[in-house]
Amino acid sequence: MSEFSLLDMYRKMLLIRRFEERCNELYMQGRIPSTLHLYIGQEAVAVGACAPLTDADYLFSTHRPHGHALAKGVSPRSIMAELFAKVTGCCKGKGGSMHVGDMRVGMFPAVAIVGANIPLAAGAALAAKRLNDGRVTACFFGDGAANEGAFHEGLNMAAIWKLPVVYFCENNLYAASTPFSTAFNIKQVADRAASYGIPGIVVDGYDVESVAEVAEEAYNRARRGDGPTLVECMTYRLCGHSRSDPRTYRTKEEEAEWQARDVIPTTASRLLDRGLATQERIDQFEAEVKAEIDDAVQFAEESPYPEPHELMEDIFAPEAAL
Amino acid sequence: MSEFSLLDMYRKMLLIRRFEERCNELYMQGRIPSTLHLYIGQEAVAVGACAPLTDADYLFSTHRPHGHALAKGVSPRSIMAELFAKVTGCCKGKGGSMHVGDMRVGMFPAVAIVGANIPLAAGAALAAKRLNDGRVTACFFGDGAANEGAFHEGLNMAAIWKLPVVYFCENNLYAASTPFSTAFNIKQVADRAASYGIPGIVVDGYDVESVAEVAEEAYNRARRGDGPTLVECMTYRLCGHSRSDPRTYRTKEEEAEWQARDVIPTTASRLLDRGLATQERIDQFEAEVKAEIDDAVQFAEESPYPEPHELMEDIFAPEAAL
Amino acid sequence: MSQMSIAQALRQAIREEMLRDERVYCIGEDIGVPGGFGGAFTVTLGLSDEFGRERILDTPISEIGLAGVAIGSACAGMRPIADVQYGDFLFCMMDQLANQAAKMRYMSGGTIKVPMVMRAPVGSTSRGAQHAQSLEAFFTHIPGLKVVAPATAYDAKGLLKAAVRDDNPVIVFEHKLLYGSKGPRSERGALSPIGEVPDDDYIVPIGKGIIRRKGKDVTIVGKLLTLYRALGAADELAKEGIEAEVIDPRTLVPLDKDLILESVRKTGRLVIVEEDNLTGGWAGDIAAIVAEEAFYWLDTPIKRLSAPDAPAPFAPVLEQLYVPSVANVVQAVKSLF
Amino acid sequence: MSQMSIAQALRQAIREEMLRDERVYCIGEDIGVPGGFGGAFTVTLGLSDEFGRERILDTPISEIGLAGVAIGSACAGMRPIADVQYGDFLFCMMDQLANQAAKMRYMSGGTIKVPMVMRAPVGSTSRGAQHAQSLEAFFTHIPGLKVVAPATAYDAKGLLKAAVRDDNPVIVFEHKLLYGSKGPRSERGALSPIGEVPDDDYIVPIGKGIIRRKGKDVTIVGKLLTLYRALGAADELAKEGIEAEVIDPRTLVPLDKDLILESVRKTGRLVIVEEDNLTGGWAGDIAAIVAEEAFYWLDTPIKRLSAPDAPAPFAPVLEQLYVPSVANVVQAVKSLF
Ligand SMILES: Cc1ncc(C[n+]2csc(CCOP(=O)(O)OP(=O)(O)O)c2C)c(N)n1
Ligand SMILES: Cc1ncc(C[n+]2csc(CCOP(=O)(O)OP(=O)(O)O)c2C)c(N)n1
Ligand SMILES: [Mg+2]
Ligand SMILES: [Mg+2]
Repeated sequence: MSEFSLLDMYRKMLLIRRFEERCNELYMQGRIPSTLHLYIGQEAVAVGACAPLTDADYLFSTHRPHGHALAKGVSPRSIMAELFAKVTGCCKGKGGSMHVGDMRVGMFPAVAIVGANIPLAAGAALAAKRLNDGRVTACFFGDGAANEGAFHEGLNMAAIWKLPVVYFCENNLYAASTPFSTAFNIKQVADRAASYGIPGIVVDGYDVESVAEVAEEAYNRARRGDGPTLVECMTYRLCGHSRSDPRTYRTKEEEAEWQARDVIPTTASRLLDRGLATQERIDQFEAEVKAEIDDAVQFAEESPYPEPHELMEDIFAPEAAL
Repeated sequence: MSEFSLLDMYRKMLLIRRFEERCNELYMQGRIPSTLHLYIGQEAVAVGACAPLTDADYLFSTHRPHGHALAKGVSPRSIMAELFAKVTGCCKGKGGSMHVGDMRVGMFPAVAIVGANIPLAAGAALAAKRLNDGRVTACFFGDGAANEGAFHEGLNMAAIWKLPVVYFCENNLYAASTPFSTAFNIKQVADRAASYGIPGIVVDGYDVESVAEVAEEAYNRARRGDGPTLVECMTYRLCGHSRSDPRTYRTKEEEAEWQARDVIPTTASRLLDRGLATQERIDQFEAEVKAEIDDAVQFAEESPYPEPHELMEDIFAPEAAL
Repeated sequence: MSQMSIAQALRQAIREEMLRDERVYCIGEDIGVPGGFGGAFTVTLGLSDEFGRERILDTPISEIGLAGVAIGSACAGMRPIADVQYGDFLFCMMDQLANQAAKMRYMSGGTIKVPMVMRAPVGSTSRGAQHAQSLEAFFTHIPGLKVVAPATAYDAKGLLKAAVRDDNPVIVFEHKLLYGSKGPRSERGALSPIGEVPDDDYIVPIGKGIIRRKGKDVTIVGKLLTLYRALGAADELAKEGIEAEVIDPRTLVPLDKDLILESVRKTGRLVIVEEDNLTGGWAGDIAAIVAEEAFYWLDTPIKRLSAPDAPAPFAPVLEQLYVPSVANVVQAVKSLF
Repeated sequence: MSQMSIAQALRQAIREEMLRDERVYCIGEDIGVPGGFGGAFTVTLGLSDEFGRERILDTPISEIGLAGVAIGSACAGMRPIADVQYGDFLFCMMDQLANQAAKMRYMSGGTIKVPMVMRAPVGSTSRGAQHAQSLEAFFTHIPGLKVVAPATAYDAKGLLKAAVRDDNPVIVFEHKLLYGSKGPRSERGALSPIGEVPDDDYIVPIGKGIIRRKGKDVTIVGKLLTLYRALGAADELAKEGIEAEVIDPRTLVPLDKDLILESVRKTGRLVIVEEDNLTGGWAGDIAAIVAEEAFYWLDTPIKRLSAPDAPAPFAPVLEQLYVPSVANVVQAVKSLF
């Protein structure tokens, strides 16, 4: 397996964490409209799963996409500008938080209909297979999405046609307020892989190296033509489901348990323990990341809103040359 | 387990077989409009699965419902009249072949959207559980239906709420022209039961006694409050998918293999072997069944068509007393 | 009489109907989890404490299943009030609603009834195109479904109660900016009308519209949020001497079309305001009915004022142009004079 | 030039586009199985022999998946022609079409394109309510989708080719009674028009309607099957001295509304005939456009002639009353004189 730089992965996770914290602040201050689904706590999944990917590879995301976007290489500026509803945003301000994406780095506009991205990802993988362009597709979704019909139909098609796609189920134990145990009569989402004759793997989603390792193996399998894998990443939101969620459907104890395993400090410790970074380097990361986010916010704030003519543009692609 | 009378079950299967053969004749003669999905060959499933049921229990069926209807006790007259599009039909001529049903014997109007009956059956079972009326629900569908999102969502809900419903997947190896192996990456549909934490059982759908036995156990489990079972009945159409299907997507050898196991002669032999019936009794059945079908056809032919006013009736139920 | 928001009025209706009839239950996503949201807009908040988790039934995220279970249970004797978090998700269960619930009675020759209610929030609230749609036109086009769209707390309670007691599938469209949901679930830019609601049992009959403001010069039809745009416009127009009659259909199927026809026969002018996209919208239907049945009374062309034929934009600056405003209504009316 | 049925014309269009562009492929249920049906109406019959099973791709019975894969592959460089066996099953994939395919481009700020075609048979053929619906109105109401409805072999080939080359999602509605499918897949009561089709490459531009018959007294708009009802009625009416102009829109989105408006400005009378249910139907939209933009040219009320607001009945005796007939059209037109 490849050596993924833990240092790089740490920096990405830190960027996501600080970016999201800033988003939350801005939202609370009323500077960002709409709602936000933050990714705080789940960073190791996006970063680990994206580590083996290139810009050519595809990514499908959800209503909770900022982390996936940053991990895939969408610029903080264009995400932040999108959240500010500015025309410089990655969707020109027309998509919003739940639809960020940037095809220049392979990220489709995120899909906010739970589970609907699963067959779409199979489709992109089918295209890659037919066009033989070597791309692999990563598709993220939550535990909740695994109960959608789209999950069933999409995974089955990916399986029967051995499509080059890897399905990452981020099992954060809740779908909005609904605990896993009330929605499933089984222990692990990965057990459902057997319904499609594909491998199902459970991985610690709070360990970025484990995620990267499992992901790479699954991508290799996919690229070899051996078909999809369902990777269930056990993880936890260290934040609410959306905007000001009081999280009263979870116990303080449960939250504390996961908080103690928070990927940011634990990965920092790992870097220090292994001598891969000094405390100074880690502090420097904080400063760099902060500067990057400050820059993104400034860019977003200074950018113009979309002009009225934008309302009726981008509905249809121009006439193709016939 | 109860003793189901093999003699009774044979008679039911024979009724279905001869009824369907007559339907086909009538269709070919142009005396029945529309299309027909015949059940020829699969009789042991409907009859075995319905043997332990009473009229109070519910049944959900598919685009191929005549066999289920006869097995559940819908009258041949009212089915035949429906096929003739007569107002005396079980749906007043408004439903047609794909929607026969009769709530007086617990059979819902059949659902012709593949898979869509699966969550509906869970709903009826939920009602039975809440109303505590002791009813159990039997839901039939094909192998093809098991790839619908509705299958996934419906089975999961039935499982998590431990609803009193038994799902019978009639795996006849084809969904229209599509062989099982091109649509599934697994060996048995029953394997998917594991995704919902419920029992999955494979049974020989060409053996009416086996089906009845497995069905009864599953109903008992359901009535005990232990939840649903997925019963996969291995079976085969000894006819086309619908109306004049040349069946060129199947091999003659395969057809011959199943033809050799045809439930009508094999069950008759079993009756003779076990001394449960004489050849005379069996011949007499033929005569009785023929008379019953002749009567149904005559009834249907002599019945009037729906009057024009019927077009705009039965769209809405009358105002409930408020 | 109590003053309350639409969310409160709906909650009260549900509570009263559940107390009245044991067969009534709620089914939906995140509607009953203790410490949870009470649905996306707090309508069922607290009800699971009173009625228990079985009667305020949380489903997995499975819209086909949710709808199928609601419908199947309705056919078998229960009276479900189903909840979808955003109207947009109705597309995920469209087969169950359009092919099953709506047609089951007809296909069975009138032997089945489907006393199911499906509640769905609609309207654009800066969440992007997948959480913004007005779905009314789709559902008025499915024979076998009744469709109501209450715009006041009084109607919300009265129509929901009527829907629960109706023996047919009823889709209840509610507007996100009219709920008046409180706390973390409140909505920026919401109108949140508070209204008087009787404490005792009453229903608003399905199929009856209402004149919200009398006038003689022009008829304006609005529903849900656009009713308030119409009323705001009527105020403005009155200052300029144009007396607009504002009609709230309240029920879309069956439509109280005589109320609209009579008004147009009096005023000779018609403007229909809705938040839905123009092409294929509900406004077209109203225009068509009037162009057929009150043609000779019309003095001017019929104006439809709708959202344009674009998906809903996220940016609030664009959304303001997307949803018809009071100023748009004023302008549309004036263009007829 | 060759004489052919619509099914043949569609097959030829698919074949030519697949030869022209490697990225074009077909996806659907039972479309390519050797010895199988070639789709529900034989359109793809034989194509898997020529192009192989990968390019005539059979799916499991999974409409969400079918649509999702088609859309996803279109976004990633392929040009799928997806097939649904009966239009009614579009409800099973409604989310993918309405929330994904239609909105993806807009939500992405114009960076994605979705060159997907979805072909869907519509119309009532005595199979009961779940295999009978006309779906056009639903899809014209979804911004971001183009919608075409060819009624002749020439248009079927030309519009399908244009749809395949269009960089946007296009829904192609085809009528079961117009296919002219042969053999075991032929349809009782079918009209099966045979038409002249050029052997060489051509397209019918999306967005252009056509006058099928010139007239000065009344405009009749019909599409798919009801175009033929309208033409039949025009023949009858001519005998009585009423010269009807018959318009076939061919494309529903974007609509060639000027063609209709110009005709109405000439004739002063409008009848719209469709097989879809009245309320919320496409006819209402046409009526609304004319009531707004050609109001002063109208001499009489606008008439919509549609199926009534009922699910489709199975019984042929009822179905005959359900779908507008030539006699109904004649009567509707005469009611305006
Ligand atoms: C089809 C659909 N149903 C419901 C919703 C509303 N909703 C948005 S996020 C969410 C919970 C998703 O849970 P999960 O898939 O576990 O992802 P998580 O939020 O935990 O990341 C729900 C119910 C939706 N967006 N789409
Ligand atoms: C949702 C939906 N998709 C497609 C069809 C068309 N169709 C009718 S029957 C059938 C095959 C069904 O196969 P299976 O479930 O195995 O049942 P069988 O016909 O073998 O009894 C298909 C594809 C349909 N009726 N509904
Ligand atoms: Mg989750
Ligand atoms: Mg089958």
